[in-house]
Amino acid sequence: ADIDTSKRIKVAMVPKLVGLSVFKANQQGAETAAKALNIDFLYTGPVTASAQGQVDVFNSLIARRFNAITTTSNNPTQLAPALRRARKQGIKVVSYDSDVAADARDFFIQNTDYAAFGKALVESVAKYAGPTAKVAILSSTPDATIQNEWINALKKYMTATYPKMQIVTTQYGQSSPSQSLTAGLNILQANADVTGIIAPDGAAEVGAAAAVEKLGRTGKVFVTGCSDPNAIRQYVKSGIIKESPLWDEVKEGELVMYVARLAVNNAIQRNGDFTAGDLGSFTAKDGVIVFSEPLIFNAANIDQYQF
Amino acid sequence: MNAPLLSQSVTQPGALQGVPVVQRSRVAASAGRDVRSIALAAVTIATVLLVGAFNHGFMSLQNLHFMLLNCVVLSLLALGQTLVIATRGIDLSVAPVLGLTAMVTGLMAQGGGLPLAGAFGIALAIGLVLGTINGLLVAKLAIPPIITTLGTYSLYSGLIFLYSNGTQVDSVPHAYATLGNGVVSDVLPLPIPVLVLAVVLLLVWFVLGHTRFGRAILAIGNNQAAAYNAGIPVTATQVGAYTASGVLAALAGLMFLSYTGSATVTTGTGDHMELQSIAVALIGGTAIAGGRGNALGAVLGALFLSVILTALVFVHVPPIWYSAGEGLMILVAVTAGAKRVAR
Amino acid sequence: MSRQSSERGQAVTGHYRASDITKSYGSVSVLRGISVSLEPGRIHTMMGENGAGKSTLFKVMSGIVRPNTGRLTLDDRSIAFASPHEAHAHGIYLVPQEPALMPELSVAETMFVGQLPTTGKLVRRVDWTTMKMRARAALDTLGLDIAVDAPARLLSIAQQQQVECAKALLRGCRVILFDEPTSPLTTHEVQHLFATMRRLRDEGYTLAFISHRMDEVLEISDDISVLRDGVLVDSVRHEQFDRTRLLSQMVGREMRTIPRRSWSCATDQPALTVSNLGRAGTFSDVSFTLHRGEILGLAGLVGAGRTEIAEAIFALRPHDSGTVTLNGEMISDLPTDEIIRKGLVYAPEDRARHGAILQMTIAENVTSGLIERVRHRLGLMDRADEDRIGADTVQRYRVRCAGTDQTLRQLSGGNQQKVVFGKWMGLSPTVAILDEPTRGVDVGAKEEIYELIESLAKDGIAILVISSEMEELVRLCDRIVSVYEGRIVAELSGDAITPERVARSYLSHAGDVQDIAA
Amino acid sequence: MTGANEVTAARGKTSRFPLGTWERSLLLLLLFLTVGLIAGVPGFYPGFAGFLALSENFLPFGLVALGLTTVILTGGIDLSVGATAGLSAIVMAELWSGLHISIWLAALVGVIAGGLLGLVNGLIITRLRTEPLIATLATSFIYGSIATALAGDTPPSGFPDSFNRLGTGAFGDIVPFQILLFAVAALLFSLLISRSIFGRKIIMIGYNVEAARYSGIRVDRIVTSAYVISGVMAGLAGIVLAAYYSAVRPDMGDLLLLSTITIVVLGGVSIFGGDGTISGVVIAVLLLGVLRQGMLIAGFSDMVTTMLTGAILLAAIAIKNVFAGRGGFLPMLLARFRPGTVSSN
Ligand SMILES: Nc1ncnc2c1ncn2[C@@H]1O[C@H](COP(=O)(O)OP(=O)(O)OP(=O)(O)O)[C@@H](O)[C@H]1O
Ligand SMILES: Nc1ncnc2c1ncn2[C@@H]1O[C@H](COP(=O)(O)OP(=O)(O)OP(=O)(O)O)[C@@H](O)[C@H]1O
Ligand SMILES: [Mg+2]
Ligand SMILES: [Mg+2]
Repeated sequence: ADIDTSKRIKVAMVPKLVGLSVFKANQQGAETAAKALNIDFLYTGPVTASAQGQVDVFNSLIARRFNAITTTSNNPTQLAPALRRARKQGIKVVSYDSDVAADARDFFIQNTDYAAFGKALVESVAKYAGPTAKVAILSSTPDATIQNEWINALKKYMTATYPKMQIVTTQYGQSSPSQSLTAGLNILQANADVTGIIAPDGAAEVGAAAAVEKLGRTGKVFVTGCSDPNAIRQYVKSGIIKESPLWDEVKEGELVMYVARLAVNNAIQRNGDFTAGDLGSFTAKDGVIVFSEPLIFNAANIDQYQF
Repeated sequence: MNAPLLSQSVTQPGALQGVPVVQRSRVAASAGRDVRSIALAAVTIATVLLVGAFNHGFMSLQNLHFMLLNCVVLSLLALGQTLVIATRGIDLSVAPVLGLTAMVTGLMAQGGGLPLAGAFGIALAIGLVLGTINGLLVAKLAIPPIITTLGTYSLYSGLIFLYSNGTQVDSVPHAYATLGNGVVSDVLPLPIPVLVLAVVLLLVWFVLGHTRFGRAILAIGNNQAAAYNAGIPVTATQVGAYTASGVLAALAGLMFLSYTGSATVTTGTGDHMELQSIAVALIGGTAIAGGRGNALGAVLGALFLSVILTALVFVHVPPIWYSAGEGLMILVAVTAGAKRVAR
Repeated sequence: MSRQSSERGQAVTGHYRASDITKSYGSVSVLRGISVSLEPGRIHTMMGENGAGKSTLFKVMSGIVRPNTGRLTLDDRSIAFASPHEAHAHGIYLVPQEPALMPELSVAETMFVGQLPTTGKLVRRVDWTTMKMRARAALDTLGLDIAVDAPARLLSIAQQQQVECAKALLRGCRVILFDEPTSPLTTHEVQHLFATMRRLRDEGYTLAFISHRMDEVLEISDDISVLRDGVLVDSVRHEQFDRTRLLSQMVGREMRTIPRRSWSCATDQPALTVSNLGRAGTFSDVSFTLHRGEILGLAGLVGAGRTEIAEAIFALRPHDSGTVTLNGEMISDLPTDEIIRKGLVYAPEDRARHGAILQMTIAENVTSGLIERVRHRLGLMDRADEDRIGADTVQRYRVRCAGTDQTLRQLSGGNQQKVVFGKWMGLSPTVAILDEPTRGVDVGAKEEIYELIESLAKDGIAILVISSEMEELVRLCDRIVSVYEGRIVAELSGDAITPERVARSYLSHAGDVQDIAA
Repeated sequence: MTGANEVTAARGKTSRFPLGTWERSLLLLLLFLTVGLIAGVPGFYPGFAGFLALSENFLPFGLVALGLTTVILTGGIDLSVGATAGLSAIVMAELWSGLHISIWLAALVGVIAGGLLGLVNGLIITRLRTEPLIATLATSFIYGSIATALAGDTPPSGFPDSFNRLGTGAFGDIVPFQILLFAVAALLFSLLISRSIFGRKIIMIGYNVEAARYSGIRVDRIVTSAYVISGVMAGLAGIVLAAYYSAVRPDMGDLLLLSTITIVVLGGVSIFGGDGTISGVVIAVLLLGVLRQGMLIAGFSDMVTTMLTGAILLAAIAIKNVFAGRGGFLPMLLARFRPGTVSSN
């Protein structure tokens, strides 16, 4: 690769909160890439999923003169002022996974295209529960940005492609394993006719799958959603989750570092193509870089992914 | 203790006429049965019947089963909380103790195949140590309980991070899953967690109601100075109460892990289980000012909340209002009781 | 009198001695080399002014407070203890003035707290049956008809003290110290307590006692010691009792005892009129009129409802029926602060709980009756004014203190009472209700308070005195109204006011007049 | 019993004199900490204005702490401050975005809403005789629900810059508006608690409710007002946070609760009521704020910082107990006894 790595730079990765596997997978990839790219890498974040915590971390990074901050946001708008301040001081801001306000970052690495992901979710239910399935949605919180994007996308796709499919209820698990499990149980008990659960959140998908297992509805209710393979492996194997779309989070983490490096080098345009080492080439459009097509986990391929 | 009483010859019964006294006949009226538990049970059953009448799924054996299962973890916490509150204390650190136990045992089970017995041992150790630290801070350094456990809340939460380094537990070995989800036997389809809870409840009920330790807890909650003057080992008893709370929280952590098969850094704290457990203990009839504790009430309180929260789903209340419903029920339950206790 | 008692097979006699006890708090010397000797089969009374150190001495002797120097010996064996419980183990028990029971526990359990009997081999569980039986037996022994199953919070103060006595017996204590047990009790209850004490004395127990009531002391004591400023000034045996001498020793100057006064400033202008005041289950149909310059007494047994009537007048408790008029104005629907502004004040009987804020300073307590009077502007206070008011009060009522910024906790009970009194009188009320105004106040200060009450009456202030001290009522009142079970049952005035007739006026309803004969 | 009676009106240092021992120790600690951080942590002092701007990150906690102090002084507690802050901010934002009313007017309504929520707390506590802990716990759930419902799936954001300056702007580009606001609030509270008649009543109630009632204080009214004040301050903090983020979220106040209780207690306010000063709380706000910002800039993680805060809280109160010469069992008796139960004789 022709990336200039002569000058050592400091790049921080700030997840929504430290301690969730999803973000650890990003970290794993980022660390690998950082080594190759001569980056002083720091993984740090708040203890709870709060914007205040993230802002505190950003402020400290600004004070410590980091060259680039990469982050997935708890809230697109709340983080903006702090990140704008960072940009004003010449710090490059790269968001990934969950975006911040467009003018508060230089680049956004979108996991997958929202429409494509919505489609993947609906298809993984339709294939097993049929085109007339009664579907429940189990999301994280009512105002979770990315979940809402996906839910909107899947609804649009559902109406267009499977008009007979029906969403009977939408519940929230607050990203908490226990609340998600309880919500999953309640969904199934209160709506006996549900045959598919779409749970586009890590804790929610696991909770929904566990609920199906506990109620002995394996084979009758199909769960899909969005979770890292480690968390859902057992349910994929037991057939509760037939397909679950995601993307390669490790590789995504690598890309984040590439973009950060290129941004600091001023070697990347807000519109245009660029190459990120082995990852191949990507296209930035108004600063948005779509990382990949959805990667569908199923019983056959899931063991290839360990994160 | 074998005090010689005055010789009976000087007895002059009935010398106190004219002075208002607590007559012996008042006993029946004042020796209050456990009104709170009866009321809670009644309201819970009424809710089940009412919602069940419109939605048969609600009264299905399976749903009842899960409403019961759902309250096991909270019940365990509330039982510990009951002991502490009865001393006129409070334990906010139950949530991180739960989380830490779930995390430590979960990671060890996941990685090294820690046998279940080992997990129990580790949980016990964590609960003992962390609970005792709370107790010592309260009893020896005289830091008010709410401040002590607020401080250790931060510290113990930090330990979860230090230990896990941010990873999470996604699955547990079969033995754990059985502990969390199995039934005692096919003949007796009693869920194992419910059995565990029943045993713990019986134990706490017995300790609080019928042992010197339990009575010492109540005596301290009633009047600490008088308890000290009467020779009750105040420090040891207080430490004991916090230790018990720690151990029960750790057990709750293990049950949580077994039931959900998962543990994250925010397990316990993320759901504000400390506040929930306090609410449940108070709903159960334990006095926040200490001196009165009700073990059965605590469990019934947790069951009541579990039933109410499930009922909200069945009657199609929008999810946004669940926590409002919970708040309202806490308010109603506690206030209804306060009225009864008030003079 | 069986002085020796060896029921435990030992030569326990219970001769309890304290020698050269000193105790100081910081620079304040409270006890300065006190030696007393308590003998078995005798009741030894400590007298002395407020703050003389009586309670502190008892606390030292019962393990609550550690002395700086000094020695305690029981039957010539040196003993020491670090806690009341260890004192109990040595057979020494202090019945505190305000007994510390466990409100939520049963009477029986509160008696056995710290030493519940247990049963069972494998698991030791509390033996409720034995506990109740023995509690019952102990209460029966003292002739107390108290339900052992009832929650302790239902007990009256008198009952609580008696339960404390029973606790001492249960713990096998031979030395029982009573710190001012009689001040919250009525004459009748005092007699009952004394009966218990005499009974214990005759059994050979060693008893010590504190009281400010001279008549009581002369009646019950076998020995009297007088403390002044932390020094034991005299110790006399029964044969040598001399009222005047005791008084002057206590006060350190000549004391005159004033008999019932002959004058009266009572007018016929009504100041406070209570008509048909009632509250279901507490009191009913209470009517009386209090005139300017009059001192009216409310007599009755504990629980008669006098305090409740007063609290209802002061809007601290609700009432169902009736009216209260203050200087021609209806006040029965006004809140307490309005009533205070209209010129009625109420000094409650329970000083520590209702009368004073122990953590606040003297000055702050004095102004707390109507903080608005130190308003400066914009709702802010004038602290200088507050200090001045505080200092005035300290001076006028001779509060023994180091400064107006001392917290009330640091004052002795009697001095606290003076502050509370000053708090209310500083508002220049037209009507004052004084509930047990001299409870826990020493003889010297008591006389001062009596004189003060009289001077208030001379100024035309109407005063309602609720008191359980017969002497006090007789000494002070122009007129006395007796209350029995929430109803007014008799009224006495002028020369008809004698202790016997006052007692008879309410006890005739209770049906045991003979008890008061002593 | 004479002799000591010649008392002058001059009083020594009273318990609520502006800076007691505890406050002075905290202040000293704050000074050392600040100097140490400036000297030892690069980036902590990026110039005077930048240094002052650090306070924007924690002063909203200070606003809440002032209100919470009032409640804790009465012997109560308000667990709903976080939810109240969130709901007030949402109310403001929804009025602004939904009804298009001026942001400042909306902010005013938001603060008033905070006061109303406090009023609800106060009424529940005084009328229903519910324990403050449980009452405000319950209302925090309820307020949280309402905030979530009002906010919908995309809470409003992007407030006018003039408004955002309340959170991030600075007077003369040097002194942040937040500092000015906090200073004014602190001064007012200081007067309120230590100099005003209302404050005196609060303290009387905190020490001994019964004695306060017997002194003619309308306890329920004063207690309710304390919760209203707490609600107003929480509401104000919510508005400032909204300006700071230029966005709102129903759960944006969640972090406030535990931190502010820590601040208030570290500031020397007794959790049992009565005891405490505003100056102590103000110093504690700065101390914990500076500590947190300093540690983060020094490269410690959020988690370590949080742990350290907990440890400092415990150590401080333990030291306080020991220094008060009341270590061991006695202090507990003193501290835990509500006034009436201490035998004074
Ligand atoms: N803990 C304390 N700290 C400081 N001074 C104290 C303390 N306890 C008692 N004192 C002081 O010691 C003196 C003696 O108090 P004590 O209670 O023994 O008096 P007393 O004789 O019982 O008076 P009273 O008749 O009013 O009850 C008083 O001046 C009191 O202020
Ligand atoms: N039947 C009863 N049994 C037990 N306690 C009672 C009973 N009646 C009243 N008491 C208690 O006795 C105490 C004194 O009652 P109250 O204040 O009505 O009487 P009082 O005439 O003012 O007595 P005091 O002489 O103490 O002023 C109160 O604490 C009350 O709760
Ligand atoms: Mg009375
Ligand atoms: Mg005394």
